[in-house]
Amino acid sequence: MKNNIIDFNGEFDVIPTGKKYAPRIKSVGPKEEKYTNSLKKSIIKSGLCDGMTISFHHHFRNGDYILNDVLNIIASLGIKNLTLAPSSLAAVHEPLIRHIENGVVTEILTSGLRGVLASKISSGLLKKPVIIRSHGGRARAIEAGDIKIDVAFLGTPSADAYGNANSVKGNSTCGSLGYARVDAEYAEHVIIITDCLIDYPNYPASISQKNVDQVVKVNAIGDPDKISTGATRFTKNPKELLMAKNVALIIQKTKYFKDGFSFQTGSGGASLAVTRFLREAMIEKSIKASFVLGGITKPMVEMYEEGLIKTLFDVQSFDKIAAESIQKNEEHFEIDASLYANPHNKGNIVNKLDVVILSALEIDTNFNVNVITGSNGEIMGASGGHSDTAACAKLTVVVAPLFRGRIPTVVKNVHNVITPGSSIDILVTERGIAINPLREDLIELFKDSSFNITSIQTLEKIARDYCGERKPVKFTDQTVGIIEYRDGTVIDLIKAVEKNV
Amino acid sequence: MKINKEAIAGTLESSDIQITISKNHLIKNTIYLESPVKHLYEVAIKKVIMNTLEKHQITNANVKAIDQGALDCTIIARTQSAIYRATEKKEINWEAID
Amino acid sequence: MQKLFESDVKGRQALEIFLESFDLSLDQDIEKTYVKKSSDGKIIATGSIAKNVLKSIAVDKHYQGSSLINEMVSYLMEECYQMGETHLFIYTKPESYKAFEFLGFKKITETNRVVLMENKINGFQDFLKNIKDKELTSPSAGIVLNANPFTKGHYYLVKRASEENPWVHVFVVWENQSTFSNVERYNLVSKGLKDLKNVSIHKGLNYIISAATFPSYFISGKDEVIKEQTKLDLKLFGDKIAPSLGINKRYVGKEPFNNTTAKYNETMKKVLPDYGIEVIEIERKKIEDQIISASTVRRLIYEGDLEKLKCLVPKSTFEYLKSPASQGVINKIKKDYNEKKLV
Amino acid sequence: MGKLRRTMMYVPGNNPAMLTDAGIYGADSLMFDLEDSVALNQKDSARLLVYQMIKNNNYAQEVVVRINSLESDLGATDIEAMVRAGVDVIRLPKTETAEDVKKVENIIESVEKKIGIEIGHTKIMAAIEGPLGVINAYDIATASKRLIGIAIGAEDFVTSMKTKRSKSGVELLAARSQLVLAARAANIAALDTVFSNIDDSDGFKEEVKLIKSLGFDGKSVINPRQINLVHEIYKPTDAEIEDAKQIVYTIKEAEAKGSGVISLNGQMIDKPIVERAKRVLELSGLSEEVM
Repeated sequence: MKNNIIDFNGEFDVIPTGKKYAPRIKSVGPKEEKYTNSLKKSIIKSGLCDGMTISFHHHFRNGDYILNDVLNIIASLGIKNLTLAPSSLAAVHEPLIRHIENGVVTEILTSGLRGVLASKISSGLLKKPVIIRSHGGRARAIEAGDIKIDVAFLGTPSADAYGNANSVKGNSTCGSLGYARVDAEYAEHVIIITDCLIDYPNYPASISQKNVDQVVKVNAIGDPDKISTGATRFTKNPKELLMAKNVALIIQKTKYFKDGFSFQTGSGGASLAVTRFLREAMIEKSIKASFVLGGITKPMVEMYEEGLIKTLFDVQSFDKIAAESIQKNEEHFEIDASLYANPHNKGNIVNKLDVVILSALEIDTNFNVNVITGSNGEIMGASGGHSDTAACAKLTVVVAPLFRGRIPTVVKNVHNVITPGSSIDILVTERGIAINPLREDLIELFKDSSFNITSIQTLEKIARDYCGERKPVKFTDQTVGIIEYRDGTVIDLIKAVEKNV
Repeated sequence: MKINKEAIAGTLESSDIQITISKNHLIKNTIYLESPVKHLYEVAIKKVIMNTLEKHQITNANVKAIDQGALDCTIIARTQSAIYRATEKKEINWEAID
Repeated sequence: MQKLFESDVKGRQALEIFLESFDLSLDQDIEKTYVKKSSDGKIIATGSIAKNVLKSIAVDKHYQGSSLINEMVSYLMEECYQMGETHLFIYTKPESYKAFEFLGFKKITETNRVVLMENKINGFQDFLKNIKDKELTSPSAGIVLNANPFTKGHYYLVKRASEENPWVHVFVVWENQSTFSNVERYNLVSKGLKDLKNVSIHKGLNYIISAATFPSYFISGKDEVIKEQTKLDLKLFGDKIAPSLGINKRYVGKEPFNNTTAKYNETMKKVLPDYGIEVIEIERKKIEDQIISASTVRRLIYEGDLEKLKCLVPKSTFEYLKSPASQGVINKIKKDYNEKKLV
Repeated sequence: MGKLRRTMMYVPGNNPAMLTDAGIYGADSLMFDLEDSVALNQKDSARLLVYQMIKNNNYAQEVVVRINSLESDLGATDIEAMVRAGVDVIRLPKTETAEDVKKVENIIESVEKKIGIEIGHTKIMAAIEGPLGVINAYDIATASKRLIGIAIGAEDFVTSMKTKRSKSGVELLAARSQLVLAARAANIAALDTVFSNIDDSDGFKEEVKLIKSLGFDGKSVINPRQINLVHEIYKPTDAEIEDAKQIVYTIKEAEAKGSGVISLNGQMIDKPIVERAKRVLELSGLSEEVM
């Protein structure tokens, strides 16, 4: 069981030992069939019983039906105290509250939580603390056997009756199935759930028949509009555009911005807008990117099609354009979560990342970043790839407004640490830019530049001047969440928020 | 200053605060506050509103404040506007608003 | 933000189509409507005011996350306050009532299709508190009168209830959309019932057959709208008002003419029993086999037939109609009749 | 000449978020508007909001407030509030005669006396938005020592001239020239009107180039995106900067040696050349360094 002691000791301190975990060997002969049209039958056939671990992926975002449908059936079968290990959870999974109250689910391992489920867990709904892992951290934990998945329920836009599944066909194409592929390789029992059955063979196969035990046809795997969301639109917010422009200007001044460089950006507001300004600079200085990694969006596909990016490594497609581009564009590759960011394999792709642009809910004066708990101390976000990319990228830029409404982003100390300060190089806000003192080279580079460079302590003070003194959030000593760093150590604990009665 | 009618000032847009002032049947100022940052600034926000009321010699106001993350200077300005509208006073008491 | 003018026919049509996608419409009682347009002239948000009720508020799907709803509601509230309306109500659908809670509105009651909210923190609780301050004996009967004006028919209805129950609560409809003003009607009811010792008279204010709870009572609405609003008004009465006052019976006179009131009574007989309230419908009092009705009284006032009038209304109402104080309302009745507005 | 006013950014006076963030976009000066961007029933609220914003946020840039005209019963109170708040410049809309400026000056002065701050501290800017104003431009421009600049307000101007805005801007040519003439004669700044279509950056750049060549000091902008476009066009070329540096170094050396007539590679350096050199350095932000 996870112990509650914080033993994180630096981004690359842990050297892994032991062997890779592997599921039992199992053979499926030529006469056996994998197909059934009843989800219930497939669950019974999987041999799922009390105390087991089940997993799902979050490529269907807030449009997912699979997790809720499967858990309703499991509850009806009377199966109890399961460990739920999805790659992440969305607000649509609120019905989980009922299953937790009824003891169907007694432990959750995830990248993040949202909505009412998150707030309830923050006040102690789950007896065992929820374990928060980054995308790379989850892949590591599965391959190391820290997570032993008994049954993986993997929804896919299309599949053939023998288990070859992908997101090329079907009416709700979600693009890359990067997170699902890890589960398919390491779960004892893999069930593919689709609403679009294709004649054999359904190639190319993101998930291969050789790992699949059962295939189920349901009438809907999710809400197509929410799964393949419309093209990501650039922000029009002048503050976000200002910050994005500054981030792009800063990147251009560093030695990392050279032909063949690689980068990754977040999908939200300012961080996404950076791609637009980087594009202008790349054209102007005829610089091409060797690869762009992570969540792929329409703007990145366009830059690829303009010849500005050689390769797109896609662990998750953020919009319909990116989803369709995987099969259309030759060098747009779907990658699995382990290849993306697992620190304990023979070389993940974040190791080769030059520049990453990330956001932050909170960042403190030691540059520690919190993307998991809100200003009221309640869980409301997800670790995602934040700590993975920040640890490995040669230049990590966090871009965030100094305060949102009256909630300061730069604070004395963050409620929780997802990414240690040592991974963060530069913070860009609309009222000043702070460089991590550990990066003397960058401090030297920007010494007499026209950028508004200031100390992060000054930024914290400015934020406090605007917003006023905050009443500290009171926590109980009950641990409701354990934040496991990508190397398996514990970097922080999430305490329950004291409910003022 | 005497409260003649119920008045409203400010908007419900983000970073603003909507202040409603009506006559309080008790001879004291009471404040009902709703705010997304109540857990951080409830005391601070109420203090600013109360201070602004007292500076205008208001003693029987029933204040309803619906905050959307407004900073102090916005809270002060909107409370002042609500006061002048509720008391139907045209001229500004310059010392009081300072 | 732009005001939608009566004469802007094209604009109104565009708005009707926009509202249809939210299955909302521009009810007849709406006095002011506002729209917000995108840079290319497309309607992206709208909101309307009917006296002190904010209605038909809708924001385009693509702009849902933005603060357009905040901007619209604060704009409407500002408009109402400047017209002197400070106790505001919102009619909304159950799935969007959460958004209004963040804007300082409190839910009063709801049916499965509509939620009624108000901007006063404990507006409804104060309404109940004021009624309870008066002495409270229960069980009691409840009667809602518009009494436009108070006739012998009304008197017999209340008298019957006072004979059959320890106490009777009479609520006077407070909306000022009838010929006789709410104050006039309240005074005539009070004077008319002075001799009945176990009756207390209250103002219905915003919570009983008001522009907020039952707008179609004042304007002709589609049957299905009347039905939904009736359910809301009766839910507020049956679920909240009656229990807190110990009311277990509701008396009402048979309604021969007005379709809306007839529909209301019909629904009442079906709905109120679910809240443990018995509905007692009394035959209308007749004088020389002619039903006493307020509309007949108003016609007689128009015709100036004092003799006939005398036997339809109690002494107190008759005295008032002869007194100079009633000159205003009499002129109004004559004007309405000449313009064929009054039925 | 001193102060750079290439961009003066409009900020609606009743919007707390925009007022709080006004200073971050790098406009040379900020103009908080109490006039057309504030609805009639919000004038009282906007005035108090702008008052508190100026009092509590120390903006790095020059803060200008556009008040309501004195004809409305709002103008006088606007002035008193803004002077008390410590505003740098009061901008008067729809200025037609020198008298309009003087009336504003008297009110400002009476408030400055009342609150005991240095007489003359609060500057004035006059917006000329009609034909009479254009004709009286020079009288207006010299109506008060406090006047730091005059601006043209095209929207009302074209309406009263019974014409409308066009891509070429020919309808404003006469007014713009008259205005910049008056401003230069009075040695104060000349600022151009707003370009309202924020998505048409090409049209905007054309207009900026036109007014720069007419001699305007800068332009009013209504969206942060327009700021850099103006600053780019107003930025001198590297060659111009080099020449300007040469001229200033030559003067410094000559003054050190005390020689009267100064010349550089056979060309006499007289006052206008020095002025132009100073302006170029100012525009490229190098004036402290080089001077």
